[in-house]
Amino acid sequence: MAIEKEKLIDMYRVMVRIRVFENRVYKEFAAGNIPGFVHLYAGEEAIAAGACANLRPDDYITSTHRGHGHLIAKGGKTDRMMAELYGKKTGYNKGKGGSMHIAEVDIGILGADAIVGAGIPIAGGAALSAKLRGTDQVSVCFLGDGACNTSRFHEGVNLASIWKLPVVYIIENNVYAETTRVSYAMNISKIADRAAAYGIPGKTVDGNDVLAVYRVVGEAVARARKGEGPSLIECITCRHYGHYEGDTQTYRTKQEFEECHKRDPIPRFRKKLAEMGVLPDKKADKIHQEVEAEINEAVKFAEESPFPAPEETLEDVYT
Amino acid sequence: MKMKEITFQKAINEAIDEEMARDPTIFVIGEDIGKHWGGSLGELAGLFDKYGAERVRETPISETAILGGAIGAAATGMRPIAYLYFDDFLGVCGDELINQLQMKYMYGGKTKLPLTITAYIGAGLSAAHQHSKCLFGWLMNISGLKVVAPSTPYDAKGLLKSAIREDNPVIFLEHKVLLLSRETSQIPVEEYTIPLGKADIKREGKDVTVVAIALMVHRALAAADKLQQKGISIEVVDPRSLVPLDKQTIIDSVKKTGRLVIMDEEPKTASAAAEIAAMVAEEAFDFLDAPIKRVCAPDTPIPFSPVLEKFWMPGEEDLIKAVTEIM
Amino acid sequence: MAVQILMPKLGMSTAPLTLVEWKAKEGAPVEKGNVVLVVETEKIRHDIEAEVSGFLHILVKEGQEVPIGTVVGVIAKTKEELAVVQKEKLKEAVAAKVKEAPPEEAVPAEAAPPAAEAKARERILISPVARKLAEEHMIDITKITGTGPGGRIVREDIEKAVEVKKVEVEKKEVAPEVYQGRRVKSTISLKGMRKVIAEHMHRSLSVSAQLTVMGEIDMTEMVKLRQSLVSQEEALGTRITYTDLFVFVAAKLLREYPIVNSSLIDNEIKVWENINIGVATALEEGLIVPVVKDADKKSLVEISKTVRSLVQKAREGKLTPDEITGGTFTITNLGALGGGYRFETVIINQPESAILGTGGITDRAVVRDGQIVIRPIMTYYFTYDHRVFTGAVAAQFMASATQLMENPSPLLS
Amino acid sequence: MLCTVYHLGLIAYSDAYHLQRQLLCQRVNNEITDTLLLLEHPPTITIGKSGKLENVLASQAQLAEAGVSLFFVDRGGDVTYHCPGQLVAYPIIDLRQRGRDVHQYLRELEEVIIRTLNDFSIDACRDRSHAGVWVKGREIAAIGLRVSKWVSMHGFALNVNTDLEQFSLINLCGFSDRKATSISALLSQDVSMEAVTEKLLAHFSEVFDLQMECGSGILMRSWV
Repeated sequence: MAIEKEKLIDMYRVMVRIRVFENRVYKEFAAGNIPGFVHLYAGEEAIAAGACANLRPDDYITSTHRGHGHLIAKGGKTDRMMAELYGKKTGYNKGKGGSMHIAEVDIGILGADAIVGAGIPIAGGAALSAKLRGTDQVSVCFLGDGACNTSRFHEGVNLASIWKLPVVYIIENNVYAETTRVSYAMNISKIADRAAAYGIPGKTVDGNDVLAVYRVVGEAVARARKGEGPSLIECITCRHYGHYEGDTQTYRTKQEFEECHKRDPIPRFRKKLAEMGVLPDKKADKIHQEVEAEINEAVKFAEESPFPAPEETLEDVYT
Repeated sequence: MKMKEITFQKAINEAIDEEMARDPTIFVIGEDIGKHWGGSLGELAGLFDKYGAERVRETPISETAILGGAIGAAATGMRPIAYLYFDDFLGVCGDELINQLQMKYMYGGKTKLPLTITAYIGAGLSAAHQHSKCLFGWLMNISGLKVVAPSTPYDAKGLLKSAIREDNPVIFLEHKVLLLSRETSQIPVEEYTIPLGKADIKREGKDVTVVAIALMVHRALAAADKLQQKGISIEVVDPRSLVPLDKQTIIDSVKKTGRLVIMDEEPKTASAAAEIAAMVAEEAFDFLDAPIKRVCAPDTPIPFSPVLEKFWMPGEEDLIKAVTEIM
Repeated sequence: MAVQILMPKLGMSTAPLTLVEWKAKEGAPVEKGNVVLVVETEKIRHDIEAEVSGFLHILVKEGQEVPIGTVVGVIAKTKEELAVVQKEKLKEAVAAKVKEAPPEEAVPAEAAPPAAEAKARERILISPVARKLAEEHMIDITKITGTGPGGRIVREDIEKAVEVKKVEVEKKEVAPEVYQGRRVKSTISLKGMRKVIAEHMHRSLSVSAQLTVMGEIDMTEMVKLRQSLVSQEEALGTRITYTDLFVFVAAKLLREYPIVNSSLIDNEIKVWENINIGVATALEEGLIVPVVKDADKKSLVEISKTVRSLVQKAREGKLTPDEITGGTFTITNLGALGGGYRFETVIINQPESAILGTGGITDRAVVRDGQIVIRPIMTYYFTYDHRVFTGAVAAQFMASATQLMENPSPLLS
Repeated sequence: MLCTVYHLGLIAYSDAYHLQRQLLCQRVNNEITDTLLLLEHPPTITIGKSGKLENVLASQAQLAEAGVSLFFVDRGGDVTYHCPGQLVAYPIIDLRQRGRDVHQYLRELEEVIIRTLNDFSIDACRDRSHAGVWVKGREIAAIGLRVSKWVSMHGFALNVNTDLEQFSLINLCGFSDRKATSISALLSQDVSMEAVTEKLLAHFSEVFDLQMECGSGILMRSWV
């Protein structure tokens, strides 16, 4: 089936926004303007963009410590995200959460999470809630290959499958859990094979091919909306940066980096769109300029926003 | 005695290295402890190359399996060091912590459990709520678990060696700020250990006893200098291990000063500070010359923004204020 | 074997007691007979002493209410034993049986009159350690301004007050220039031996019913006797003094009058088997009474030698406690101090029941067989405790003494 | 058996206390007979070991102003108020002679007071829950004792013609609802200390089976 033009361009724009945002965060963090630590999504944009293109604003996602991409794709505003990274009052979490905890429940973002795998049961819970409330909302759980080895994975996926909860598990397999290669951490070549153990569909796709992701996730989402239960989708990808900023990445070879960059989803998609005649270079460049401007604004907003007042530490503990 | 300079990070490294060389039943199990990082703050650097993958066992992200596995191995003749990363992650293996570690007691003393858990603690890096907690009070309340929280490289090495040799479960807490600090202390070149349950008087004084834990020891010492100028003499007691707690040293100090302030980097309610205050009120009431004060964090999760985090963490000024209130 | 410390039954009542205070810390050494524990019931505080010496192991904490008969602690004979008892799980077992002492028994606040409440708010602030000190030193805290936060009375305040008190006490001892209208030459503060004597004498008067019999003894024969004894000084190896002779005589008489050689203790008269005669000896700073033990079993010469060495030691201040205690009768020869013909009273050396004072020997005109003759006369004053024996006994005792000294020949037989 | 009585008149609490300590030691060593100190205290509040400062209702300033002393003491009981017009008795009694029964001793002291009051046709009684002597729910005599090596010190304070106003300074024995009374108040006429003392000595002698003998209070005072 054909995807309408606007959708394709939107997906492209989202990918670019993520990329520019992350590259900028990289700079600002290095410059010491962003405290704490950050985990960058650059290189994996196709997954967030492709997946979220299937979602409605009222659908849910749970994200990870590497969550900026998911948030932008689900509709997060880059200025308020950047402000949160800066620890400012205007940030999504009023400066209380930072990079690893950004959330905006109104647009279905149940939050990034710094505890690996924590989102698995939470996404299940959101799906259960939708089921109980009789809506057709879907809950998408982004998780990394590392999370697949935590105890929560088994408990969460199994429960969702026996209750046919409307969840889509999207495994972003970027080959490394921090420094640990997936090949060391598990004994199978395809994580999607684990779906069989729970009696749910499992597919492995090229996570750097946004259209492939869009299609596969689309099927899974449709299945979920129909009340046929969860699906497990493994997206093979790679990160341009280290586990977190400051990671020396001694565990990755130069060659790996080159291959990773060869598979960069953005130039790939741009080329494809040009071929399809959907997005001529001029238009594409314009998108890039617009996004650069947006992110500049976001940084400006973050820089100019005030820090929270110290006493605000005591607020929001209980409602 | 021949001495040498050493950082906190190196102290941890040397302690584990020396013990592993001494006792072949010791092995480390945890995430990212392999050759690349050697622990995410590098404190295990070189051990993988020296002892190999068999004894420095990298795991997937599986806290439950790490702690559970360590318990199984400890109960059956090995002496594992479970590298839990951030103590915030203890929640993931909460059952192992509160229900399984107590094996020795539950089995009527039939097993011993020579197991050391190491974990990072503490705020100060804007790591936000899921990577900044100390959990002292929470851990002290877990029966059957000894809790150690050193403040200097010297203490860290001596205590970690004792913890590893201990036949009971010990959790050894390393404050991130101290682990990343370049500050060094003098330690003997020869091997040494420090027994668990022995407090250390980091500074002698006569007016007020300040019991401070881990990073707070350094803030207390800094505050003590300032107070000295005001003519107030502070005695800084570092318990070093919270379980077992060296009550006598604390009580003796209170008998001398008549005043007690406890500085503890965690929410005040049911904290280590609360326990120490209660203990002194119970056992040395007649020697108190002023109410006991607790300088702790507010009862909130830990915020990310540096501004908020600074407000949340107990600081020199908070201590100085508390002390002057009771003088 | 370790000895248990039980919560005592303080008489008939079986009400539980409150364990108020351990006088020794866990593991500390305790002395037999010293107070180790203070308990309270109703409004009575009661001290419990250690039955044996050893090391204390505490089983029940202070402030708890404990049923009678509960083992609250253990005294281990040795450190090793201590280590053992400390290990014993006994602790928990007992602790479990003990319920926390009930909190405040006072009626709920709302029942209190509002006026009282209003006042109560300005309650006096004093720190625990300060309160303890104030009690130990009997400090009136209304006279103290608290220097702690919020005017709390703190340790330092009490310590200051204690200092002040000390000074005042010393001031009291050093009398002012003019004391109640009389000018003071010098003041001898009642310390050391003087204080002891003063208290001793005064106590003696206040606790016993003392009467004094006085009279004269014709010393003609005694003087002869002594002269002959002195002439034999070489042979005897000692110069016999009158004091020696009086001790010798008294020893003989006391065997005939056991009641005079007794003490009244706890409404019992203890009649002593030993006859230990104290010899009052004047010293620079006062008076001391070394004792000639078992004088009745000693020869005159032995007595003489003993007395001499005791007096010598007394002057050099070398008397051992043993040499000045255990007396059953006392002789004070004031004649030796140059006392002439005079009568005075002497005070019983407690807890004895009689003392014999002798004056100087002076030539006096006396009547013998209707003739006025000159004889060496000695006065005596015999003070006795009327609670122990009557004047009749006293009179008889002195009559015998007089008879024996007026013809002492049997003395030497 | 003999008991020496000393009439010390008005004497500061701390002086009387030190005197008791000395006498107690001497009694323990059998250097003296049983002893009874009869005296009055200047306005003084005493708080026993278990006593709570909350039961003193006046501020420190108010007390100082009123010239009331406040001592913490090593006897049982909570808070007690002393002042002239109150007959205070401190028996230094050797309980080794009396079956080592401190409860019995306490009851006998109460008996002495009750009989004394009866002589003034006042019907007084004990309170099971609370040592002391009571008349119609009001406390007329407070008791607080300490026993060391089986010899007693401290004792009781009987309100003869006490200024009862002053009792508002404290929660009597720690009770905010208990009131104090005195012989004079009950008979609504002044009764002299001497009269009460005389009766009291008689009953003391009778209840404890002691032959009372008068010692020199003056000399005794000179000790402190």
